[in-house]
Amino acid sequence: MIDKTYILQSSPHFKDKDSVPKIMYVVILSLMPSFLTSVYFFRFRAIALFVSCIGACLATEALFLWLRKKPKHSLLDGSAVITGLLLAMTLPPSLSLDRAVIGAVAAIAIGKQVFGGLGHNIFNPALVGRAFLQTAFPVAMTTWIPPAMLKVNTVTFATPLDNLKFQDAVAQGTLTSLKDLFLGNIGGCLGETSALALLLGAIYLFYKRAIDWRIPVGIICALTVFTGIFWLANPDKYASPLFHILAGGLLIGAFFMATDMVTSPITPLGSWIYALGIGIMVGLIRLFGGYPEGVMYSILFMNTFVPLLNRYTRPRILGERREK
Amino acid sequence: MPAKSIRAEYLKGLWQENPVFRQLLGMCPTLAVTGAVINGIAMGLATSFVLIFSSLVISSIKKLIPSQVRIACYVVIIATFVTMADRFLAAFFLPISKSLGPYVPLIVVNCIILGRQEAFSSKNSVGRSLIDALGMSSGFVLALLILSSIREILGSGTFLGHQVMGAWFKPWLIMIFPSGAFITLGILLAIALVIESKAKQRR
Amino acid sequence: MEVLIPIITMGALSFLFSFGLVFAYKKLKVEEDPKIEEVSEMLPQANCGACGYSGCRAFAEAVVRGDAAANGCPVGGEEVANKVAEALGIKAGEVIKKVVRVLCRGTQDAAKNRGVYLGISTCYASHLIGGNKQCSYGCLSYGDCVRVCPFDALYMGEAGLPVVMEEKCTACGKCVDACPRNLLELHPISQEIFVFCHSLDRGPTARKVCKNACIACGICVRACPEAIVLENNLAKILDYKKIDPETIPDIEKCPTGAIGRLRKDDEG
Amino acid sequence: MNLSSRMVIVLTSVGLISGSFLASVGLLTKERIALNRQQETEAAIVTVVPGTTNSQIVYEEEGFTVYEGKEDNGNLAGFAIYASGTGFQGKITLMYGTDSSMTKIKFLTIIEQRETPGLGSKITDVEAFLRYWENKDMSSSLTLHKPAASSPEELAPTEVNTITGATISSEKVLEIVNLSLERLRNLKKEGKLSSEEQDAS
Amino acid sequence: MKTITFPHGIHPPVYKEPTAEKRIETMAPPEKVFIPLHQHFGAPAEPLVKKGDEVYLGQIIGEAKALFSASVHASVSGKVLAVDGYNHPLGKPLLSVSIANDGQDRLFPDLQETKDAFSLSPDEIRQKVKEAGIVGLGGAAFPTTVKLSPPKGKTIDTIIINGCECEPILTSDYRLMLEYPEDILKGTELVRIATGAKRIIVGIEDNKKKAFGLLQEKIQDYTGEIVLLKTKYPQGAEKNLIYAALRREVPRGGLPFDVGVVVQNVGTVKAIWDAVSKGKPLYERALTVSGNGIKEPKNLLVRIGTTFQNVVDFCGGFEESVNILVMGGPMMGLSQWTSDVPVIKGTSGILAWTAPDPSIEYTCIRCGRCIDNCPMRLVPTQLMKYVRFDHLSEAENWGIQDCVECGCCQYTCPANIPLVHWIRLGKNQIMSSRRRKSA
Amino acid sequence: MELLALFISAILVNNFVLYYFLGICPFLGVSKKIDSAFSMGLAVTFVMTITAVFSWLINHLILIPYGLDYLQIVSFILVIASLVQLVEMFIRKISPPLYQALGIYLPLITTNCAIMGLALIAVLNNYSFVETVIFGVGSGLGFTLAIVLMAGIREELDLADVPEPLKGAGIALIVAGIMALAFNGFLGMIK
Repeated sequence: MIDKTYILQSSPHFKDKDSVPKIMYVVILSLMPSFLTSVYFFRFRAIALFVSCIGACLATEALFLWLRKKPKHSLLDGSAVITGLLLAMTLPPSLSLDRAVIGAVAAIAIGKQVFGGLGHNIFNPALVGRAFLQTAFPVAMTTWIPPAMLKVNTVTFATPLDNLKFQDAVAQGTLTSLKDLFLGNIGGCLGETSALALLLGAIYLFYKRAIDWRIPVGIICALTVFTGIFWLANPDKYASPLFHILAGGLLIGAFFMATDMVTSPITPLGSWIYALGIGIMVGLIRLFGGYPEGVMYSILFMNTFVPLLNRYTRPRILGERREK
Repeated sequence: MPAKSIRAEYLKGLWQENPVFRQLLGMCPTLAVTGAVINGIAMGLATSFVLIFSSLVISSIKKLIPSQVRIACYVVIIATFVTMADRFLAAFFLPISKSLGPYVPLIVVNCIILGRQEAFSSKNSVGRSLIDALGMSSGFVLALLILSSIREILGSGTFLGHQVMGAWFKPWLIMIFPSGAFITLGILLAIALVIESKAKQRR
Repeated sequence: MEVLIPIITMGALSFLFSFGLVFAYKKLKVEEDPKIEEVSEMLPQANCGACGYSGCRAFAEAVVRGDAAANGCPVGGEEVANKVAEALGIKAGEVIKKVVRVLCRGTQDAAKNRGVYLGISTCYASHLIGGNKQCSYGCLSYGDCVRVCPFDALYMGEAGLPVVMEEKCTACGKCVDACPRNLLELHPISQEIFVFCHSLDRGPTARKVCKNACIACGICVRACPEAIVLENNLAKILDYKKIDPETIPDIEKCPTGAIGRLRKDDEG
Repeated sequence: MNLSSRMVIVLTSVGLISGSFLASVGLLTKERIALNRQQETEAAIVTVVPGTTNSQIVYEEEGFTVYEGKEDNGNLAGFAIYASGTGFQGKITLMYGTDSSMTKIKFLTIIEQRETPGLGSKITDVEAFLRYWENKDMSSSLTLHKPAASSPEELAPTEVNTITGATISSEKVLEIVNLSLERLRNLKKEGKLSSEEQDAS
Repeated sequence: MKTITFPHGIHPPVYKEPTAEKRIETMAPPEKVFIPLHQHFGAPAEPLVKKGDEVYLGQIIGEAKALFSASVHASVSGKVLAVDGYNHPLGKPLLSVSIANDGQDRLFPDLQETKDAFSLSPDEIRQKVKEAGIVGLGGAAFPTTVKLSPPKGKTIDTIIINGCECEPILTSDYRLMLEYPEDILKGTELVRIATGAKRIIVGIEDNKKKAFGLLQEKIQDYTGEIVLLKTKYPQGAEKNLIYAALRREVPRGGLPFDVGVVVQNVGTVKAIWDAVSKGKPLYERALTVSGNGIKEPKNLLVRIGTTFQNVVDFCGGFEESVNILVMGGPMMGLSQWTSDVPVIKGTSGILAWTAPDPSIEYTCIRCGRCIDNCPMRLVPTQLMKYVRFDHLSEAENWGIQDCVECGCCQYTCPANIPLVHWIRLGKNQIMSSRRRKSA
Repeated sequence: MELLALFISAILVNNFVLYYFLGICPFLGVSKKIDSAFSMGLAVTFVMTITAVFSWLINHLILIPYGLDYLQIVSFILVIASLVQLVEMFIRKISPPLYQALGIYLPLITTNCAIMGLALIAVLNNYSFVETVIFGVGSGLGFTLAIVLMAGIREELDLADVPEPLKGAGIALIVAGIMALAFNGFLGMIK
């Protein structure tokens, strides 16, 4: 009578079709507009940087998986590709390839694998890689070239935020126009030049519900309020909030970096605090800090708070009464 | 406690009980001054000087000190030697003294020193304390040397100020920074553990 | 004069603070367990915090309270650990050494699987949904006991049953608690005869799901009725001491091998 | 002897002994250390006011000292101004020299700094930074040339160069110098640089 | 039409089409039945018969001695073959009474009809429900007498009749509502009398509009209202249903009593009506046999103790490729290792299908879906980690005991982590360590 | 305003642990649990404040007037060691709950280089009395922030698949390294 072998498992016996690789590939797809625009703006350099970053990330990941005797499927789950892609997008187009490779190795090795691999890392791996490079090669990481389309014949070129910080651009009236910021006719990291491309990707992410909407909204609101106060108080000295939102790495940070599921809070309240923290810190660094741009540091800084935020913002369980 | 041979007593400080890699003591100077090899060596020697002499003094007068004030007495004795080292460096090796900054006076609170006094010198004979102090010092110097070599070579491309990496090499400034120090030491600790567990398996 | 001032300063400072300390010891002393002091004395006093406590004294207090293990000081190493343990005076007295025994012979070959178990690879998890073996009483072979053993005294044998290394076992009982089917029991090391089965199934069912199960045939009971009984389809040794050594060969005639001596090959 | 008195006596005597040790160490090294400090200052003065063989303080206040440097023959070689202020990460102490008429900055040297190694710390680098300070007009405030120029010729007489990647450190040095120049001009106006007036008379 | 619901939850595919329009067929009793004495939440019943006894249909064969327990009745008439361990849907052999059916269905003579059931006192109703061995038929099999006896000091103001049937595939409750609306409403009235409640709410999900319309019509003759709930899983979970219908939160670790509510499944109230008015004990129940592994999916009225194999044979047998057999719904049902297990009071469905290949398990990437979907507002991923790394006290602080194991978290987990299994593991470990401590 | 800047800089920019490498031993040792890390942080803040007061007094009332700057090390350490011991006993006598929360961490603090470092750095930077106290409180809070963040991360890492040899101090140091990178963002903000 007992002739069939059944599957024994705990309930539930149904499962929707989503999986980790699918989420990862949604993110990769959403980065494609920015990828294409950066290739359009920086031509061969962009491709070379993307290839070397992604390649180095995959190779490092494979090395660690082999060392730790882990199943190979994690290599193809797409997370290493995203790390490489995001890292490349935050690099200046003029960066030499060997340095990019160093950054990629650092991103996967000390940003991710030392913690145990995907899901265990505390800090955003791509940003760890970038912070590593920023500290290791500060000059190379702040040397910019103009986009290929501009046909400007200068060796060095300043980003809109450099102008703002070091050239007193508001007072001089040389602030980059919002239109250029939006379309991407500016100097800067590969992926952060065109706000339009990033927004396209972000819309796709929202559509696919692959990110927590609270985080980008919180960051942008906090930054708007923070810079808005100063701008209203003294528009001759401070740039408008819209400039701050479109310039630099804010959009890529808010939509693609801060929303990294592994390193952002899991609770709704935690997400709000985290996002506000990032927004305010970006404002602080841009307005008063030593660096023209602070998105990377802000996200890394708030990453350190995530375990505490998760712990102290546990949602109220149904029926739970909390003492006031 | 079975009496160890002099050799074993000395060698334990180098590896099994290496203050930095195995006991995680004296981390502050280990991290702070190892940006350059010369600083690491100077720090190691200064610490050794203090460790050896305070071990000598404390093991010889251990019976006189009531236990309630022993910590106070120990720190005064240690601080005396630290001041000597500090003044000596300031007088004869000004550049090193400058680059070590407040970390020379801070030898006084290096856990290695007070720890060895409490754990060893206050309970053992003068001779054994001396051997122990020598062993620990060597272990400490060794650790500083390893860490500072890595940091200087990668961070500035030099060793003891001499260019060792080719012109192609672009120094990784991060290695001179606090973050580089932390990360390097973290990785070194892991390597030490791997070596130790391999050695254990062989035994 | 230039020499005197520093000497006087230092002397005065030391005097002042020693006076303060004396005063403190006289007036502020808090009575406490002298053992804490004793243990504290043995520690390295590096106050490094490597033990996870806030200093050597805090660690000593924890040890005396029983919250921390005697070997919790990584700096002191074994020497200190031994001394501390001695000081705490856990005098063993004359206790018969016990070891843990695995009372199941449902090896991979003997006990069939129920189906394709898809779930967490621990015995407890498998047990929750009825277990991966057809026998509802036997070992599930996922090694929960092996994982909890703090002394590495157990390992998962090739036959799919945990094997005890007698010399390493301290009878701490962690594995006993870990087994969801209560197959591990502590017994004096001298005991040789065990019932290696917990199955309450009736004979035919039991035989169907596991070749080595007790089928309650009663051969052992007939061999040694003073010490062995059948209860709920299972043989049970009521009193080990009453087993007459001469009856052991008869007991070992068990057709499935569910009762008998420890075997060197499967019990380590 | 009871415990309390033993505690007091032991600790006090340890203190006394250590005090006497330290007193002797202090005495032995005091001169040498003072000498070191003096040598350091003198070396800096010689760097910024070449030809100086002896120098003396003509004006001193917190974080701001003016030395006058004289040549072998007693002629005034120039003034050395010691100034300090906050940099990107910590205190920066520097010294610069002027010609005898206080119209031009001759040289600049950094005595102490805690700027970012390899980046801000390039303010001590002659090639990258210090050589751009030679012969600058000190009658008005100096300004920074941005972005960095590649040779001193590109700069106006009142301009100094930026270090690539360390704009803030460069700015801070400039700020310290400008502030002290301001003070110097005021002092000159008030005639408080006594020694110079003597020479002029 | 306005619908109400609760926050969070999921929308799994429902797959109700194969059986939704099939009337409940009565399956003839098999030759042998195996009636476990433990079919409910609480202590097992104690056997009253022994091998060789002759029993009648509906005769009590297991008596509930403890407070949380339920009596068990013979579902056929015939001879007791054995009182011994037999396979049980819970996965381990449990004490069962096996009876050889003599095919006569001789009814137990003690069973009596009540003419005017509505004039009984609450205590009489409770007594009859207890005698009939009625338990919650939604799946959890909680003894109904306990639910009808609010503890002192708690007043019941509302009765909620659970007609959600939010589990996919199952349709037997839906059929009951269509075929026995009067019995359901009458049973509800009895519950109202027994508990002294004032208000009756019947909750039906908006994918069962037909049942809603029918009951809406019938309820005119009774007191009570019918509400339409938005189709969402787990709408039928007690605490969520109460929240959806009344916006009341059952306190942590509490029961619906604590907010003045009693929730009864439609099948249960029908059984109450049958027991009180006709004197019929709970010896058969309606269930759904479905899934793509069953040749002819059906809704059936089956005697307790019939083996799954018998039931499936009645439905044309298994498809060849079947590899998973589940008792209950696909979200909370128990997977079975053999079809040789009896139907018990809590068997709301017998499902069989061909499961897809197991998917690869990844590590948690903290996407937060489990948190977004948890109807109890827990943090399943954190609970899973605490259990996995043996931080059980932390897991307790994070509310592991509040988990209702509805499976929403695991359904949506992109990393395919068996979250429910981990949480069940943690809950059980906590309970067993507590037992050890108290022992 | 200056004082506020000094205060914030002591917490974030010139963080004792991440910038000066002071107090690493307790930072690694007592950062396994958030609760004990927080208590440790408070205890350090408390002792730092006291030390700042006393070291300034001794330095400016005794050592500087008599030109005894070379006695700084020995007199500071003597003050710290004795004071900590006195305070510990005092707290223990008057408030056992406070002792449980704070006091048990005090002995560990004697050899915490952060305390001695505070006294020395305050002297080095020539702070006035008020500045020294603000610096002391700020540095203490900076230490607390760093150690509590670290403890939060380490509790999280308890639930992670960290490679065996990196477990414990190894991963803690790497985390500290990345934290130091993140804190770099504050560079140049104040001072």
